[in-house]
Amino acid sequence: MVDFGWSKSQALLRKSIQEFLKKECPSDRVRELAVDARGYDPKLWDQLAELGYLGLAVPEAYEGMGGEYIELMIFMEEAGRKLLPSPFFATVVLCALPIMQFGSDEQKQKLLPAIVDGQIWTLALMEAAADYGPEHIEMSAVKESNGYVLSGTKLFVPFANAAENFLVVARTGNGNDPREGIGVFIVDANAPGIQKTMIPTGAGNQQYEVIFENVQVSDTDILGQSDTGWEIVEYLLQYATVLKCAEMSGGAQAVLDLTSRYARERIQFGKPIGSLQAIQHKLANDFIWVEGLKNLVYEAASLLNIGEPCKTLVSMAKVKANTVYEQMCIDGITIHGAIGFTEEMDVGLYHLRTKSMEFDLGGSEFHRERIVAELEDQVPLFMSI
Amino acid sequence: MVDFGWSKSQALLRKSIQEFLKKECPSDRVRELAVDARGYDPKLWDQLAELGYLGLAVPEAYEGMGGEYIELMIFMEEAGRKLLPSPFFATVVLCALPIMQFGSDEQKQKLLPAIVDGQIWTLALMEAAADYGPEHIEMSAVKESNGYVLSGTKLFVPFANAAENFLVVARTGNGNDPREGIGVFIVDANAPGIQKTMIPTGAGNQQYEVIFENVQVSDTDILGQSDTGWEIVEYLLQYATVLKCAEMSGGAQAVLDLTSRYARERIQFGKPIGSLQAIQHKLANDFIWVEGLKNLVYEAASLLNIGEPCKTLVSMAKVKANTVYEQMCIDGITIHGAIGFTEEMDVGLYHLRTKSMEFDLGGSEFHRERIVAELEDQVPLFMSI
Amino acid sequence: MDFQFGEKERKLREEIRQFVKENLPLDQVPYLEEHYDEEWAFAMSMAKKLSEKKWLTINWPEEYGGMGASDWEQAVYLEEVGYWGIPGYGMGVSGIRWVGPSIMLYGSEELKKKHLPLISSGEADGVWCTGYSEPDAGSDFANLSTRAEKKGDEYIVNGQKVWISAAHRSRWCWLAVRTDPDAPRKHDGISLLAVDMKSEGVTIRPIKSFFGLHIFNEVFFDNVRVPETNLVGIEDDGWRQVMLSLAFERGNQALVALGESKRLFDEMVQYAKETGAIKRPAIRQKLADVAIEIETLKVLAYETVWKMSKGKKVRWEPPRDKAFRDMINDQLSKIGTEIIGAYTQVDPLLVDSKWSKIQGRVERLYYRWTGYASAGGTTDNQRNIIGRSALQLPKAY
Amino acid sequence: MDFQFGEKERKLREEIRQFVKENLPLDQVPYLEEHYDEEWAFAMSMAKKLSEKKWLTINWPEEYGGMGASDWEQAVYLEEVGYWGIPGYGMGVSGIRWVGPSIMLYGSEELKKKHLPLISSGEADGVWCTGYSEPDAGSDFANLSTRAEKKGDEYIVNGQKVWISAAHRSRWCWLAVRTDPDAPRKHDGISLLAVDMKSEGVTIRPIKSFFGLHIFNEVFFDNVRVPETNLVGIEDDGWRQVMLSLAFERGNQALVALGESKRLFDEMVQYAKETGAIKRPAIRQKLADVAIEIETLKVLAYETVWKMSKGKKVRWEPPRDKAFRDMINDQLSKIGTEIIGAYTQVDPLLVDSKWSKIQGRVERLYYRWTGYASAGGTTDNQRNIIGRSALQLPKAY
Repeated sequence: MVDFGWSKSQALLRKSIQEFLKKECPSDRVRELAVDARGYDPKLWDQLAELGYLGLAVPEAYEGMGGEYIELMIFMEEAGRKLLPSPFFATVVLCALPIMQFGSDEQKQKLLPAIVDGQIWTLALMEAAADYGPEHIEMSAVKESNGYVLSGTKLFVPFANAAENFLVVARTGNGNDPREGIGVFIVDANAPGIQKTMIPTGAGNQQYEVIFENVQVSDTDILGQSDTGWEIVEYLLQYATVLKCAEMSGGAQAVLDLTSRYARERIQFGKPIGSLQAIQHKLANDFIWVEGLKNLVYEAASLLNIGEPCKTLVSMAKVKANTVYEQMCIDGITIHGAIGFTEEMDVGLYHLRTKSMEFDLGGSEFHRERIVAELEDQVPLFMSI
Repeated sequence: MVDFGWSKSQALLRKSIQEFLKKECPSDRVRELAVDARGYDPKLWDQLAELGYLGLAVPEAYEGMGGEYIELMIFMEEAGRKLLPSPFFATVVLCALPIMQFGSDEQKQKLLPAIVDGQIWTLALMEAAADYGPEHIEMSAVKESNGYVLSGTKLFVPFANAAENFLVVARTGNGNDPREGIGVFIVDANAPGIQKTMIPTGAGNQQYEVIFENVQVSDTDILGQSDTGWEIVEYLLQYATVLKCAEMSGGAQAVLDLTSRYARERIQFGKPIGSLQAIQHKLANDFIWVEGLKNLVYEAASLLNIGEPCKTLVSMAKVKANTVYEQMCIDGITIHGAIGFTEEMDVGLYHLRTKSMEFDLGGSEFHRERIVAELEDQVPLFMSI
Repeated sequence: MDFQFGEKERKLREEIRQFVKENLPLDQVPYLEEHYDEEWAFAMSMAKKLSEKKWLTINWPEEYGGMGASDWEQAVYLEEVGYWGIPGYGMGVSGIRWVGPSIMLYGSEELKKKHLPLISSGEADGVWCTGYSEPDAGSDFANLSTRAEKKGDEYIVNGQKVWISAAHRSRWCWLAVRTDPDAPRKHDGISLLAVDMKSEGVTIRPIKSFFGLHIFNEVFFDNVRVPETNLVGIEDDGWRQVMLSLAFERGNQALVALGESKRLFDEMVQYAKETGAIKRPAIRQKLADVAIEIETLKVLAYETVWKMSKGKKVRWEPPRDKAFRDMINDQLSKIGTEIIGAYTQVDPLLVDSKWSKIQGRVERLYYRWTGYASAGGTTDNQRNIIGRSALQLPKAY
Repeated sequence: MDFQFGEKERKLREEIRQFVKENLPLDQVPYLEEHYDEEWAFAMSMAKKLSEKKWLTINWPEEYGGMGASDWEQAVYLEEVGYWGIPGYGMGVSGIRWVGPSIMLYGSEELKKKHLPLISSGEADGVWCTGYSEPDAGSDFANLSTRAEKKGDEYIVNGQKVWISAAHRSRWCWLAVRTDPDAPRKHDGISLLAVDMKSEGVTIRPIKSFFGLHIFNEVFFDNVRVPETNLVGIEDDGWRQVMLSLAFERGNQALVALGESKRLFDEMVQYAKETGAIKRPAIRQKLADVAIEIETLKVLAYETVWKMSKGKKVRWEPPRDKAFRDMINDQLSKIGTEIIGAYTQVDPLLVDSKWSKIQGRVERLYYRWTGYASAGGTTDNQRNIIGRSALQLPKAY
């Protein structure tokens, strides 16, 4: 039955995460870590491992907590609310999830416990086109006797410097369909031929260019089949995307909260600025949009959680997240007035981070196109009964 | 030198038109004519002829006033303000202007004085696709010994029932370029084989379907060349479009005026509703947009007036007119509240007429495409000095 | 968190679709505005059929002719009603939605016995309209001045009401009157009467919309005699009673709109596919945006239903859903006009003109939504409520 | 009605373009924010060159180092400045735009002789900042409390100013102070001082933007001694004088923005052509919309210039143009981020990173415009002014 409520254990989990982040990740910590060379706090990372959050959705067989996907969503929503700077998404979402889904039993045995224990991973997917269509995977993986040789350049690889291992998406062959002939490789981040350069970003969120020059990978370090790797990317474009949406939804909620608070407290000409209709109605619209986003993400996460296919819904959630989070931040800054422009207010911290998330796992145009393609394929309900 | 002012004679002309329409075309007259079988007032039409408005821009050699194009714009702006229901646009803009531009001296001698005198004309251009690309002209004009035989169906032909003559755009041949092989024919509205059916519209603004079945036209009744008629359409897509924009701009100004007045006068909870920021700011935005539209139309009209090419600017003005007039009406209705929904208020009269004008001479999508096509062709200024 | 319907609701949905298949022309969207007399007649014939299924008053207790449906069953029913455009489901709206429930709550036994069966069985005599608004009492409802004077065992009613939808279709009027003009506060001294619209002295004047649609009316009461037994609830306690009745109006109204939006969207997409418009750059991405907004309306409306089903108090949720619907209507109708282009100008009241695309539904929504938006409390009012109750902002002016 | 420039203006435009070709790298958009010291140094070197052309203070009378240009010549100059991004044209903005003209209007001969040449010749000592805002005196400027006490032939200044742009680049501050704290109305008792920023007791604290940009500053005055000869105009008459000075700020400011918007738009289109993005459905039609808005800004800004050139009073025109610019900046920067996509996240303060597209201009505008919008009076304030002066609506809250 449709149910917007949380189970007791889910509510408890959310509360623990909130309390942990409130203590360990105040906004000044976010500011510090944005200019930190590592970009995350190893102590906090260790705590995340100790508290079991890194293994939240990893089966107990691999030393995880055996939780559900939706619990990861709760974590990401709270992480987004506090802008947690950490390789959590790169490691747990972009790498552990696909390993759980597509890895051989051997791979899972070997890799997952290390992740649960705190090993950092990341995904090298995007290339110069900075887009998510399979036609943009140009990095080559050439078959040799004992494995593959990878060559090419990946962009916007998060936390590449901290990662011990990469998942690398590369082209093993050219079919008629660009989705064919793609493999996902497990690569030691310190293998010879790998060169990492930090891309300086506004958010200071550890994005890298990673150049692969004849990097050797053994046959056993392929996730899934050497030519069906696109299904792993497609899996990420749904399961990871919704978690990114949760992160964005949490952020949007936080900006709405802090801006509403400011509108209640800031007095101008003798009364709170929130009593001005221009401001109150802007916030009311923001509220409607944020509520919509939040519930859309819950719907998508809840369906993915039970393995119900919902590709279109995921794309809807991402477009919504992209649009709402951005507008919420712009309205937030505007409502704060001049002070909102300064580094002293938290609203700018969020504003500076939306764009990275917007284009991560597909911008609005990309996802709208997926939605319309689906509409084109469907017979409408009124013609089908 | 750039000058936003009007000459004395222009200002006088505007004043005369305003006074005439204020007296002869109050909003109740507009309501009556919307359900009138003819859709216009023959007496008022005669007055327009007598006062010389029909020949405003027709050279004196053809019994016109010898005025400039920009004076026609002033007329259309005022007509739009009062929603003047009449075949003025169909006759003077869609037919007389191209006859003046492309007609042979003989044709001009024969046709223009009649128009100045009150003969009604209209243009049969659009077909089932209801779009303005040359590829949508499918009506055939087959060459025979003494002339052409026209067959096909035209849609949304304004005042077809009242018109004594049509300009008909038809295909005389098929080239590689759809703009080739198009002719514009002068056709007696009562010629055998012509069948007119009124398309009932919300605005009651006399739109017709006109079916041509083997209609004979003589060789002398071609405007311009038999295969270069598209240049006449292209001429209309600029010169007629800007006059349509002026009509829309006048309408938008009128709705802004009457809505602002309502917001000043309507008291709720003890004060004028215009003191609510939600309403005042909506009106302020509308004001900005209407001011922008107005001046954009002036710019385009002023350049066309001196024969300066400005295709892109014309398209800009039309998109702006489409967008602003619609939004102004929707905001106008919303600000009026429930009463704005009724037939008693004038705002609905305007709202009901925007859509016809929006798609007349090209919708926003069509004109945006023309703008971008131009951008694609241009070398940007910063690369060209 | 669960977004799957239960077995019961799924079965009900199937049943309704079966009913639609058997009773409605599938190739045509019935015209829910009921502007023409034939449409009203057809709607009333459908109301009878819905009544036979116990769906007409689906959430009423069985003893009053309902099926005692849960909030979720009612939600499913209303969503399907909107999607398939089942005429007659509303029967003038007032009777089913708040008059019946209000009479159950505070009406006399006599009123219950008389009116509830008339409504739930889809009778013409069960059609009600509601007389709240007056020329000087719009948003400021307590300002009403229509007077009811007690004379013997009757009330003598004099005054004028406005914006009354379906008055010309109704047998009864749910009328707010001033019974005590000397009450110290204007919220006091108001009462509710059930007024027979066939009474002498009742005059109805249609208020036509700017595109000719007849929904609203003015109603004049000139010495109309109303038996005292037609007083609903307690004399002079009308303000509180009306507030209670308004609560019945709130929760589920987004569901019909959701169904309607979905249907129109589906029709638009189908039309765009058939005409190739779906490939047009200006159309394509905007269609995706509307699809997203409709899905968003769904989760918002469902959340509201869920809260009500759990007995939670809803305050800003219905205004939120209402404001969002207004925004969707704006967006949906605008993109619709872009898709059908010049055909938008065809008379929006025509259903079967050969030039009407998608049965004229796009134009109708386009011209209609602003008026409907105002009628249900302006979008700005919704934002004021949200600002105050959801965001704890001070009252805004 | 005429939209063609005269010969004089056309020639000036050509001359400026020639100047640009000779003095600026054409393949790079100079960085007008002057965040880095080298940028400031380059800007000051350009200011010298502009001064040689008499363009720096183009509208000043020739006796004060200007060329006595007409409103239209100035408009052409500023539009070109914006398009080509000519650094140094502003020299901290205050001096050229209102300090100089204000000193001409009500400054002493001594002040005129000393300061006007410094400004018009592009000297480092001609760089000014303006101290109006205080923590409790933002929109409500008359609330200011920075105190200047007359002691002998000096004023002793104590207090704090905020949102002072270019304070860290300026030799002089155009400072509004309270000279009479006992004045009955808070608008009275305000004066204007020219304060040497090198004075003892002046402390500057940068206010960094959330993305690290340093434009604004707080400035603290701790017993700063200012010679009485540095009083500008009449003591206690500062409110009226400031209002007069603000008028200098109003008219032409849209022109630079117009040029900047055009340039960024041209760059975006060129990038979209080179990358093929211009063929993308989501981009294509939106680019047309921005082109339209920029053309609209042009006609609005020109209309304002025309009115000023005719000596007409402008009231709602500058707020109209300002509000419209804010809307364009929103739209232009958003479509820009869609075009450059994931590259938007590159540090907006970088100009020559290999990952910065269009020299980072899109990101910079995207993050910058909201702050700039607030600094010049919020967009909402502009709407209030328009509502009252153009639409005669009552004061809104």
